[in-house]
Amino acid sequence: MKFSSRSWLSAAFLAGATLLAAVSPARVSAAAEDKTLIVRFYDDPAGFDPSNIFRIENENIAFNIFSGLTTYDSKTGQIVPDLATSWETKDNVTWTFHLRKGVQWQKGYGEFTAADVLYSYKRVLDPATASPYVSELTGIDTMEAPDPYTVVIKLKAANGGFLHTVANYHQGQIVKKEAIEAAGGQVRWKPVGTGPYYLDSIDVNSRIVLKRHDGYYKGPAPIATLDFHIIKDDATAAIALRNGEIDLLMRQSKEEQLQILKDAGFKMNHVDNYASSIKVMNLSDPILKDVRVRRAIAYAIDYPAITAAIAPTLQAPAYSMLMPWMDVFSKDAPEYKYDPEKAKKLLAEAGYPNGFTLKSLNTSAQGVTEQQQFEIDYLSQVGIKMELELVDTPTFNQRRNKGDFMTATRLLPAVNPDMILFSYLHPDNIAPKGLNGARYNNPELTSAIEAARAEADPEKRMGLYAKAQKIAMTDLPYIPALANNVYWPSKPNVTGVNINYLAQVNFWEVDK
Amino acid sequence: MNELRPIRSALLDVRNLHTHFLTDKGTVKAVNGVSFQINQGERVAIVGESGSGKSAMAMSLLRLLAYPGKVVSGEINLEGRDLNRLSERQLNEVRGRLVGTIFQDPMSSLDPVMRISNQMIPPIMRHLGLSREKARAEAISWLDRVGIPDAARRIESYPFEMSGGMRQRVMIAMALSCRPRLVIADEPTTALDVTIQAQIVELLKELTAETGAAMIFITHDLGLVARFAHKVGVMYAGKLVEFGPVKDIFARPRHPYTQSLLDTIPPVDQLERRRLAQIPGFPPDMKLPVTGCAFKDRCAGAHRRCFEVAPELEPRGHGHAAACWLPEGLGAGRQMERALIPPMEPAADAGEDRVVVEINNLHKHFTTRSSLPWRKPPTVRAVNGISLRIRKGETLGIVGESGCGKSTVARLLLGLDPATSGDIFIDGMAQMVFQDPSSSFNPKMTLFNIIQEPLVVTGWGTKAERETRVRELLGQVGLDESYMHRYPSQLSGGQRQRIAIARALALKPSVVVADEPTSALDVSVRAQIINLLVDLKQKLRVSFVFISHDLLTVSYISDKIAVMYLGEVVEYGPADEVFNNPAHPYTQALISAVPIPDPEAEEARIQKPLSGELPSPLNLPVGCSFASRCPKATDYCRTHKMVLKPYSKTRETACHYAS
Amino acid sequence: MALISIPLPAHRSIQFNFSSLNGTIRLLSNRRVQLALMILVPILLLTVFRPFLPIPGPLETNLRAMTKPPSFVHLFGTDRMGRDILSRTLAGVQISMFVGFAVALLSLTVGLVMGTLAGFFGGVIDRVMMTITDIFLAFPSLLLAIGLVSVMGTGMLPVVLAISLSDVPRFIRLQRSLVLSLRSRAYIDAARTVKASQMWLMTRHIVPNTLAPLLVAASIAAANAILVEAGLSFLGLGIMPPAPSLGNLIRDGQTYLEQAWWISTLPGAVILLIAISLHFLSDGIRQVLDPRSRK
Amino acid sequence: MLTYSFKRLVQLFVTVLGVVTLVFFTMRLIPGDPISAMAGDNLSGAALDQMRGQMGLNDPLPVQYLTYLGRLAVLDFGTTVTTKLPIVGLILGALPVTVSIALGTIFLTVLISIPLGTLAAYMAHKGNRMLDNIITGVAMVLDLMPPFWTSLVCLLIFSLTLGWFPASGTVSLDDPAMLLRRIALPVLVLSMAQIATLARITRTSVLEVLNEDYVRTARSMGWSELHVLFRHALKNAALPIVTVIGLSFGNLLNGTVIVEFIFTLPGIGNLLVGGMNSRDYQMVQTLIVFYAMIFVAINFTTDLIYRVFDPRVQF
Repeated sequence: MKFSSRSWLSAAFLAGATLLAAVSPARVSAAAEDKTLIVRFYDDPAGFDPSNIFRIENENIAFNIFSGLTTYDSKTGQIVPDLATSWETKDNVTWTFHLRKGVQWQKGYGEFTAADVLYSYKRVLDPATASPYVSELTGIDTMEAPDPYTVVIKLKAANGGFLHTVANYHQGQIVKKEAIEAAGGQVRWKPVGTGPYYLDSIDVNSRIVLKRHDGYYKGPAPIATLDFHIIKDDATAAIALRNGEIDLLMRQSKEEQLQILKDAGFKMNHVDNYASSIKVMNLSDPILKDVRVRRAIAYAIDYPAITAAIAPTLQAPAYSMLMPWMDVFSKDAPEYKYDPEKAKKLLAEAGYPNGFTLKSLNTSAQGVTEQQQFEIDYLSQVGIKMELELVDTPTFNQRRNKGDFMTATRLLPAVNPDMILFSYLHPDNIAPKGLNGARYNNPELTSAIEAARAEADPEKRMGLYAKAQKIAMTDLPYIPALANNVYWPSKPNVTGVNINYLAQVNFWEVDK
Repeated sequence: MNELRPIRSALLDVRNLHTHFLTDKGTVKAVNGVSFQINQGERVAIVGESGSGKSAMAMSLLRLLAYPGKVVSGEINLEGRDLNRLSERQLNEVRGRLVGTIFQDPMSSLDPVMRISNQMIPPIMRHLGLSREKARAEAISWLDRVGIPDAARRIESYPFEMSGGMRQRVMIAMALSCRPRLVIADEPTTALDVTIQAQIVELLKELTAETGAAMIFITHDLGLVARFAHKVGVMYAGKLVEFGPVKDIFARPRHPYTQSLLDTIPPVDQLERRRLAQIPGFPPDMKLPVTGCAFKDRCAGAHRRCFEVAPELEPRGHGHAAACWLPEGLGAGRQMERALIPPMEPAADAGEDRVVVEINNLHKHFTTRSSLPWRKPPTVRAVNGISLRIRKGETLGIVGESGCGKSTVARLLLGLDPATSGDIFIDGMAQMVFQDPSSSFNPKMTLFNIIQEPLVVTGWGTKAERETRVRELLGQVGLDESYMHRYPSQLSGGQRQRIAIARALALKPSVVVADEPTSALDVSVRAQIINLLVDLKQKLRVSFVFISHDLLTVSYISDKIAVMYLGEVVEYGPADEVFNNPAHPYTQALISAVPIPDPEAEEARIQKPLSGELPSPLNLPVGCSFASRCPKATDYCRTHKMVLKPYSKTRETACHYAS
Repeated sequence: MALISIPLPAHRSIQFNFSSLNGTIRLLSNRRVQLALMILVPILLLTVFRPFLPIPGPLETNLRAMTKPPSFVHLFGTDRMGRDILSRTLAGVQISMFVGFAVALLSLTVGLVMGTLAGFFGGVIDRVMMTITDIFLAFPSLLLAIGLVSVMGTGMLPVVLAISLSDVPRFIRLQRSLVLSLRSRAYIDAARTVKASQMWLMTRHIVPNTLAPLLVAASIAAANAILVEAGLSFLGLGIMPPAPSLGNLIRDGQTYLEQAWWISTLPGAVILLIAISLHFLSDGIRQVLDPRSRK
Repeated sequence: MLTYSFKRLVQLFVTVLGVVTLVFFTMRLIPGDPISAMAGDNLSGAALDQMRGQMGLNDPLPVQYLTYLGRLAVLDFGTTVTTKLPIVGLILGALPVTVSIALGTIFLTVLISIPLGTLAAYMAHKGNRMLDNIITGVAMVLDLMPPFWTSLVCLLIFSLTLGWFPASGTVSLDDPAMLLRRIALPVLVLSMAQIATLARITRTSVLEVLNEDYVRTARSMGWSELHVLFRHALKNAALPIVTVIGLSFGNLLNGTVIVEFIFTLPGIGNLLVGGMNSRDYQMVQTLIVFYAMIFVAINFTTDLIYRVFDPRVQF
């Protein structure tokens, strides 16, 4: 009796919504106004199926449609409960999650239960889904739901970072079986989640409209409609904001436009140090395999000066692969401050007193950036001739994934420090299979991170991570260059734009 | 008679007209003080060579000059109004209404993208104040009068749907449609075939007589003048040098230039061939100031006074005036220069008399490619069964209207196109001289390279030998060796044609094919080239195939003539006989259409221009191809094809009724 | 490029002797040519002698003089990295002019050879060649550019190739139509009556007479190439900085338009001057070549 | 006419086949494929390979080619690689934007440059080169400004300072007023680049016609210069003008990448760059087929228009 149960469910949903609305009078008045927030969206949307979503702007939409068992606090970046109200583990192997009750699916798909969690994870694991995030979940040994509000997951090996895996991000986002099946081949365009907003309509060329999910478990969001307008050019987007055509500018990445907007009195919502940008050193290269050469490069470039010169707002110097706000960040790792004399000395020791040619693989999407021009300039002062190989983005990605380069750049966008260390430093992930493009393999470090992952004691774990960071920064397979800041300028009346460390905004918090 | 006193009834009185072209390189004084009068209904011909300013003068009358031309001074009194003082708007009331104009090239003088009706009717409505319907009826009646068949329907045609002759008729209808008092015709028949030319001239004559319009007729063809004009003005270097009644001018020319011009024309009577008169030198550069008589450098009778003071147009009696210090011009002296051409010496031995070119049953069909595989492509039979023989040293003239296939024969003879069927035997090699001297040379080559090209290509001699040969050839065509390193653009038309001949002779060909070699040249230069060809023929015993529509020239230079019509030879025989006693009705019509530069003779001739035009070669008639235009044609002609048959001992003709 | 497309000029039969001194003098006495040279020659001289001018090198950064407006020290001002715009502009002229001329030369050469063959031999060769040009004309040039950059990386060569490839079909067509109009000229017939070889006809009679209009087209193509390179730079497909092509300079500067107008405007003005003078040059050549437009 | 249509059909077929083959193999020759295009900074090689196998990109090339041709023959253009949307739908969605811009640009260009060019020609014919030079010069300066630069300047002036036109907003045929306001600036920028070309061509061909004999004939019948200019000269000068208009219309329909990018217009050029950047083979190939058809269609239309202007043109 599917029909009747469905109508019953929607009746309950309506009742729940009315109840919630009654509880919070402020929200009622907000709802009555039916506010619309117009947000700049900076590229063509590519779909919102969690199993194969990619690119931050799409992920940000999905972040507001779906929920995970856990999520990230917008301000601190710490893991906080979402669909799971609490969890426990003793050994980082068996994890028990207690689910929130009464959570309603969007579009009348009923109440959220443990079965949805199991379905979602299995879907990612199913080879037919061909999810690129499958490796995130392959560590799961068994999953079961002893009751509709409990999920027990047993891992093959201890993983202290598992809460990141089940967060509201990629594979961690929970989907509804019925909705997936109803969408058929168009899952990416028909997302149904439990988040604060649902997808109302989409025109892939020009706009995405999200509407408030009135049955959201935390209560309806203040803004009724999120209208994302696609504006690709940063300068045009700034003009649109100054013209008052949009309320919120998702990501302004031109320093000079930020200056203009700041001077014009717009609100500069931002998150600092969201991710670090690193130079990947290919250790199979005959020159770069010498650690002295890598250190010389690190000493030769004055990144603080570069950031101060070209993008004091958008960039900051970075001294580690991990960001200072991460819980496992260690201050104990070596730092490489600008010292051209030391660089020259190291080069001479390594047998390159007259320098060498450093080929740097880069994407041509931005042309040659000012940063790269500065790098060339600095390196030339110690005798290193940096040559840029500029290729278009798909080619760049392909070559970078194959490890076909001498040096290349990468952004490390992840809130899970464990993930960063494993992906980039563990020998199992050496390119082309994984992200370890440096082909770095130091057993000492490998054992440190493996042990850290299994370690349940936070203090000991921290020690192991500190050790790993120290080794990594000593061996220097990746030279940290810059930390990136993300800016979402808005009109002054827009409040609650808290950009998390995944560069996403939880629109439930936003009002105007 | 007081000839030069303005007659009160003069329709047009032009006084001291000056027209300049202000170019970057200096002011060209194209018209340099011209005065004349035209009476009602009078036909005045203005003759002169290219550059004499005759067209600029005519265009100045209505201020139709294009930039940078400008009427600088003078009076143009039309019925008492000075056109030169009218504003552009006032002049627009005169243009078309009081003065109609007929231009030279009918192919380009009508708007190609506009129907005839749209070009003809609005001016009639405007100038005569008629309603559209009445104007239309008027236009149709004019088209009818100029001989456009089915005028009511044809008025909706586009110009490209008509032949050149038809377009010129339309032009005439347009010019006359608002009943102008004066018609200016600027070389109205130059671009047309001789038969059509005759028709048009007759038409103009009739219509102006009918409407009482006066006419200014610009031409370089003295024959036409004789046939057509009441009065003649001869222009040289921007001035009228002689003006007077046509008979008087032809009978007793007073100016040395007029006299020389008349002598350059091949004589009609072929009893004895004399060399043509030549006018040495070139006309003066109109940008430079001229002191004295402009003709002095080319005049055999020039004396000191001619170099100091320019003679003005002075009356010579009987309404005749000339601008020369000598009362009789060259006078009796002019006849003395012309030498008799000795008849060709008989061949020294039998071999010298052999046939060098033999053409047997030659066919050339052009098939337009159709891209629809299932559709049969149409075929044009450009040459349709021709047989000819040319002996060594003999000159064969081929005449016929454009489209008769004479140029195709030339190309086949030269091996430029393959024949569809039939044979061509050439003993030795054929070379060619082209029509248009301005486009027949590679502009990037020096004359030396142009002349030696055949030698280089065939690997003839060493470099030094080739140079010697080029010098020799230049000598043969009467050009200085210093020309060797110039470019074609630096030569005059006549000089270029000499180069073309030198080049053609380089490999000592047995036959030289000359396709209209003189038609682009001025009268005086034409005479030089004809004389040169005659000399070469005598000296080198080269055979020539001389292709032209100019019957006078052809009959003058040729030993034998072949008359072509629609790809066939209709008459073939010795030049004198064919010209003086044509057997085929087509030949007869052609010859009667040729204007003779003798007003007395012209008056005596009975004009019966050939009617109609050349039928399309796409669908040839079954019988005699000329039957559609032949005055003698019978039903038998229309159904039975006639082939070339002996007519007399020396001649062949293709007419059922020739004998 | 779809970005900027300047069709090649309609041509007429043009006769002109470049070989003769007379022709050169006529060309030099043309007012448009004079104007073009008055702009081009000083720019080129400055470019050539830039290393000897008392200005910083094009790549020299100066963090003490960032984003300075034009002044006596920096005539064109400085950019975000404190580099002297004048110096960069002059270096950019060098690169851009090279691109322009390389494109013109390449398109001209290929167009000349292919167009001559197609026009002269006609028949199957012609039809195949025309089909190929059709295909290339229907092929968006941007795609070509992206493809080439993907294969070869950014740099001078792919840029020149990408722009040339989209120009070549036009040149082939122009040359073909020129050859067709010459093929039936009397002097070709004259050479054929002495059985001159096809090679002789093409090299002696046809090609020399098509050079002039092709040169006109080439000078326009050169101007166009400089602009297209600028467009490609905008899309990240052009010459790579810090080597400053004029396109790069404009692109880099255009985002600072509100704060520092000089960064993009002044190099832009130089591009304009060069492109205009190239157009004047082509106009001048055309006027000298074509007596009809000389009135 | 039948012959002509047959020819054009053959041309269409050959061009499309050639272009499709060319683009098919070019796309696969250049490095990078849809999967690597999707990879950002956090997808590993193994994850990508799994997706690649799923999409059948590991089949031998000839097999892929024949499969593609087979689907093309039944007009199955497929879906995009990354977003799985029907490609025909995307193109049809982008087409109204592009067509509006192209039509607007052509309209504005014709409106400005034909009178301008005619005036310049008339002046030149009268020997007044001053005005001619000024007109030609100004048009040339407009023409030679890089569109990405003029676009931004236009935005700053007309959108930001004057507030006449919005810099963003949905473009749709359902809201014509908005559509007009949104395409106004792009049309202006694009027209700038076209005006000079068209004005020059107009000038040249009108000047040529003014020297023709039939213009003199018309004047000899008492028509004023203005009448001659518009009744005779323009119509006769139309052929080269129509050719240039046809060409630029074709180019505009092919999308104007930079302008679309800066003004955020979801047009055809946007699709091409997007398709290329995501190595969306199917999308790029389909667009190419579309381009080839536009190319042939424009040729065809130009010829038809020739016929209207010049009755001498026969098929």
